Amino acid sequence: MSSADTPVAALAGDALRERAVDQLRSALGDALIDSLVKPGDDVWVRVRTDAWRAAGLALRDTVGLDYFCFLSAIDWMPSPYGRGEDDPTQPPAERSTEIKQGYTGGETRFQVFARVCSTTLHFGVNIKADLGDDLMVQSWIPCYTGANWHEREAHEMFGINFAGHPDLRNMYLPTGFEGHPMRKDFPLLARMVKPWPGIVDVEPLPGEPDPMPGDTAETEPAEIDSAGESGGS
Amino acid sequence: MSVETMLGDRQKLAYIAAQAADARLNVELETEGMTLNIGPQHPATHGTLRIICRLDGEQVIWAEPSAGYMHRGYEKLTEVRTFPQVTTLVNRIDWLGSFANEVPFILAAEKLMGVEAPPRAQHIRTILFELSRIANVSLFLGDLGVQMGAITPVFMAFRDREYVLNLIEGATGGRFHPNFDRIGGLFNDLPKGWIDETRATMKKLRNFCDEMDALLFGNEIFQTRTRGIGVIPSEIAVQYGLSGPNLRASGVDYDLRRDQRLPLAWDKVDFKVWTHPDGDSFARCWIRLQETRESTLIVDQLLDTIPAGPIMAKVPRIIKVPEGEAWVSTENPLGEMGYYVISKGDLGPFRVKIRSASFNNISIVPWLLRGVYVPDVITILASLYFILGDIDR
Amino acid sequence: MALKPKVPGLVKGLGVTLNTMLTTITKGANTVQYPHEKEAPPIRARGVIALREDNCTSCMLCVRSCPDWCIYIEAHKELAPPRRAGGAPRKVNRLERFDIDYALCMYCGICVEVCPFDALFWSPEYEYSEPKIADLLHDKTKLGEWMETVPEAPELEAGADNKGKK
Amino acid sequence: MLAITIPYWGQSLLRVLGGIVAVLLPAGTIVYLFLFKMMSFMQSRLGPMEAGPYGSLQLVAEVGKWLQKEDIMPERADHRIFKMAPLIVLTSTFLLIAVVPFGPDAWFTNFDVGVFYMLAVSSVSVLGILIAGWASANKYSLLGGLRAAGQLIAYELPMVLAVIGVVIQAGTMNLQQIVFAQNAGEMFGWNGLGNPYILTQFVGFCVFMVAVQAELTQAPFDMPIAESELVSGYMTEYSGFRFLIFFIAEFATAGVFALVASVLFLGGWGVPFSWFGWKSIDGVANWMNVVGPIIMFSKMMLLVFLIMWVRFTYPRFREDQLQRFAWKVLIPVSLANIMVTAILKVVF
Repeated sequence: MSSADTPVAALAGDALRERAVDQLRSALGDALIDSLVKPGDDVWVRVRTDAWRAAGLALRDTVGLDYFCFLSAIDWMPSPYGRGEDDPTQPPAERSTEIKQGYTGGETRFQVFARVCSTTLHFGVNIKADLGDDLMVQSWIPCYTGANWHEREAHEMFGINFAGHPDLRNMYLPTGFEGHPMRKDFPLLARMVKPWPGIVDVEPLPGEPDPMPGDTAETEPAEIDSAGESGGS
Repeated sequence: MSVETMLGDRQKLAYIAAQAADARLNVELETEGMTLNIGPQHPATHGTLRIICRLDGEQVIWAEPSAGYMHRGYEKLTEVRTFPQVTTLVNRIDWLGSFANEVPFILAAEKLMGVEAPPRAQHIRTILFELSRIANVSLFLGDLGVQMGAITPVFMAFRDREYVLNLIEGATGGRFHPNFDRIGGLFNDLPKGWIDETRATMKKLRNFCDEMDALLFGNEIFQTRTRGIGVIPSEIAVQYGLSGPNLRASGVDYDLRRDQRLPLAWDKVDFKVWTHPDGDSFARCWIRLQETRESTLIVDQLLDTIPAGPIMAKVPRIIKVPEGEAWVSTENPLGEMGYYVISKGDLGPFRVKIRSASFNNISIVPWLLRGVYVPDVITILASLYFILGDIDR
Repeated sequence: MALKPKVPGLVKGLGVTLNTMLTTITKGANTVQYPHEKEAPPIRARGVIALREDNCTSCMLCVRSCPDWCIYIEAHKELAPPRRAGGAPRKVNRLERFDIDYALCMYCGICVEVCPFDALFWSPEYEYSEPKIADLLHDKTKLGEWMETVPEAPELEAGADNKGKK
Repeated sequence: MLAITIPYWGQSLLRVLGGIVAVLLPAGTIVYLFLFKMMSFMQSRLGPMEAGPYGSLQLVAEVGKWLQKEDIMPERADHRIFKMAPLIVLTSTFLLIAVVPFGPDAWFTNFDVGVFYMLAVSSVSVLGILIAGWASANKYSLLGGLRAAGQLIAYELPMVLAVIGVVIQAGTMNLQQIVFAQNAGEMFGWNGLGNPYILTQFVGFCVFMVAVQAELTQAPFDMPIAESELVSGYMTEYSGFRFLIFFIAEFATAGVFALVASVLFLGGWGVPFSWFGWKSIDGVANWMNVVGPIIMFSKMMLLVFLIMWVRFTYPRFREDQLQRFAWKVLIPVSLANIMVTAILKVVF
């Protein structure tokens, strides 16, 4: 009841990906801000916020990417808490909060991104859009019905509003939960309630000054096996 | 085969019937309904999923799943972990096929780093991947019986799944959570005698599939319970992003094992991607049965051709993944499981979007459950086959 | 669909259960009567972590790579007698506390893997459940006792490149 | 006939005791042999092994456990009815045993319309189940109770119709007479097996057993309790002692129905008379009163084995499919069976 040997898609993948970008460009015009095709890998496009739904429709109808994979958001601000390994007795560490976007760039802290694929052509497109201060973007439900739950998730986790979504209720969190957990400035309490056991260091000999990092040659991990050593041994 | 054309018609009919039921419910005189909470603690939800149903008699007028009783915030947790630490987390997303969860993440990290695991590691990865599929789906087959009221299949499933878990434990050390994948390869090589043991177990598993075929799938009661129930037409399935057996049961011939090129060994074996034109509960269950059998054959083929060599590529001991973004998805037991990894050149990932199969698979439930009867709610949920960890992550 | 004469599925199903019953009666069950007989876990099974205290240099590597923060080490520096006669006394780290909280442990094995001095090992032992959750914190004496149960690493399958590790 | 004369109150007391033994002994055996052991073997495990040799005292342990448990009652339940429901279900079982003959003289009542009575009291349990479902103040229980009511009523009819064939063939509604008719009878002039109605009324037997399966709410007709849908249906809110009564009633009723079926179709307590050349039962009545119950018990076990075998193998129907099966398949089949039986009765 099926076929076993459809040709592996990646053979024609790059041509398809270039074509998809071209098709999208002709459909959206200058609403397509940037695109990136990594040969043999994947394709990224960024569209203007107001063209988000138009891009979805174009992807579905013009490019022929019928399969909805996922939709989510990115908070590009680095976390002010790091990995939660700070010493609570010390003053909080200074961390850069410089926002630097990934592939296809961007101007805002939040970006909404999604991926759609084709079940027949076997390639997918990652699509991103910037979000303004109102964090508002059109809902994708008219293009891909499956976006419903993904938009609800993005709404509660990042606080992004989807215009035209019928039912932006919380999905995971209790109703009335304050804050948006997946934002980088939302503290992860599991890493705050107790100090990192790795902060403690070996107590020095009485009368000896505290060892500087890299001082205790025999035991410092980074020195033993950082650079270039094979992990296979 | 004449069956196929007939099934196609039946699929259309069932689709029309579902819409008709929908219309009728809207026009018919409103009787006082009842709201039934299926879950969060309910034997049919294997986990803590809650489904709120409005009932008219035993017919469901409206149903809405309510997830989140088990949300563990893995996407947030990955941001405070280093790359090697993440694999222990993602093991626990779909806890029945845990090894399969590691693979796409590791592949994404490897893609960003530009390393590729040696052929032997790729091979063993694929074998373990298929074993975890068998472990996962064999439990599904047993669980299916329980949901339908047959108590024996589940014990048989546990019996034979045990052999597979023993194999996974024998090779990786972890029964449920192997954490065996490393960036650049595998933690260790296979222990001696493992290959022969695996071959014997695959025979047992094929026998188990035959038993299930006789006990459940050939059973007329089972067929009346599942055929024509919960029909998902292919367009709808694709729109909702259903994946895995649920998608293939709707007649969409889409299998990431075959349809994309990954540094894994699937392109070295010959296997059949099963599809079914019906899109009903029976089709979904039947596809899984066939895939279990197919997986045992894949494992057999792979065992014959394990290349010799190292299992670890050259990677630094302290792993820093270069800046970039990568998406890798694989055909997991439950469907397409993918990780969108964004790295900023740090020890840990900047953001990981986990695309889990069950989340999409279950999002179709409100659409699918309208107009069905309460017992069918259970069969449809069972046939969609979700793992709560995979929905809630 | 043309109806072929065949055994009805209902009867086949009855056959499967009857067959299993007879197999169980004649050949015995697949289960093990647990407290009386036990199945040996595989050699690599990750049951409990054993500590060889002499090898530990309290380098904190395991503590820092534990995803769950469930290992606690406290140590201090001491002067030990020199290796060669006439040499200067060496500074060594003396382990005071090495705790693993098994209530938190996820059994990932990263600590065993990263240990550069072979001080941590996996043992397949699994019977250490406790009525009180606090008792799951194993201190270095208890972790040392597990050393007796650590098996030899198994031989590797044909075609393997490197020697087996723990 | 026994030589001793026992006063009426003494007879009543003995009958009550006998009834309790006749209900509880098979129930206990069924639970141990089939629920604990046979089911386990079918699932390649051993079942309970710790209490007593091979777990034979497991049931005692379980009863002890249930008796200790707290008697929980939902706050909004209708307390009086809630307490009554298990008793009603169990009563139906005891009423049913009253007409089953165990030997030439070993019976509780020798009732001329025994078949009629048996069919009537067997549906009393529906009442218990229905009120248990209603009184629990639980949606799942209510659904279960309603399903049980619908199902049991639907299956009463095929059961009655299946028995009518037997009644026509035996020409009596007295269960004792039906046993005699089977063991003393002959099939087409050959009396090597007597005339057990399972052979001549095979269709009736099948319909009867299906109906029994449905009456007992065993898989594939266990929608009223359906663990995976309704979380045990009408029994959801019952705990401890009250659940125990439901539990006993379930298996005791299985035993009693198997007894009834063996009387109707397998020749009851007797063996074919031709085996030992008996002309009538009078000469051997005294020791047949002792051997009869044992024969009866083994036949019952055989039938319970069938019931349980099906139960442990099949998935369950959906409620509407079950009704359709009852009305569209079983009832027409049993009606046709009656017609054929009647015609053959007239012809031969």
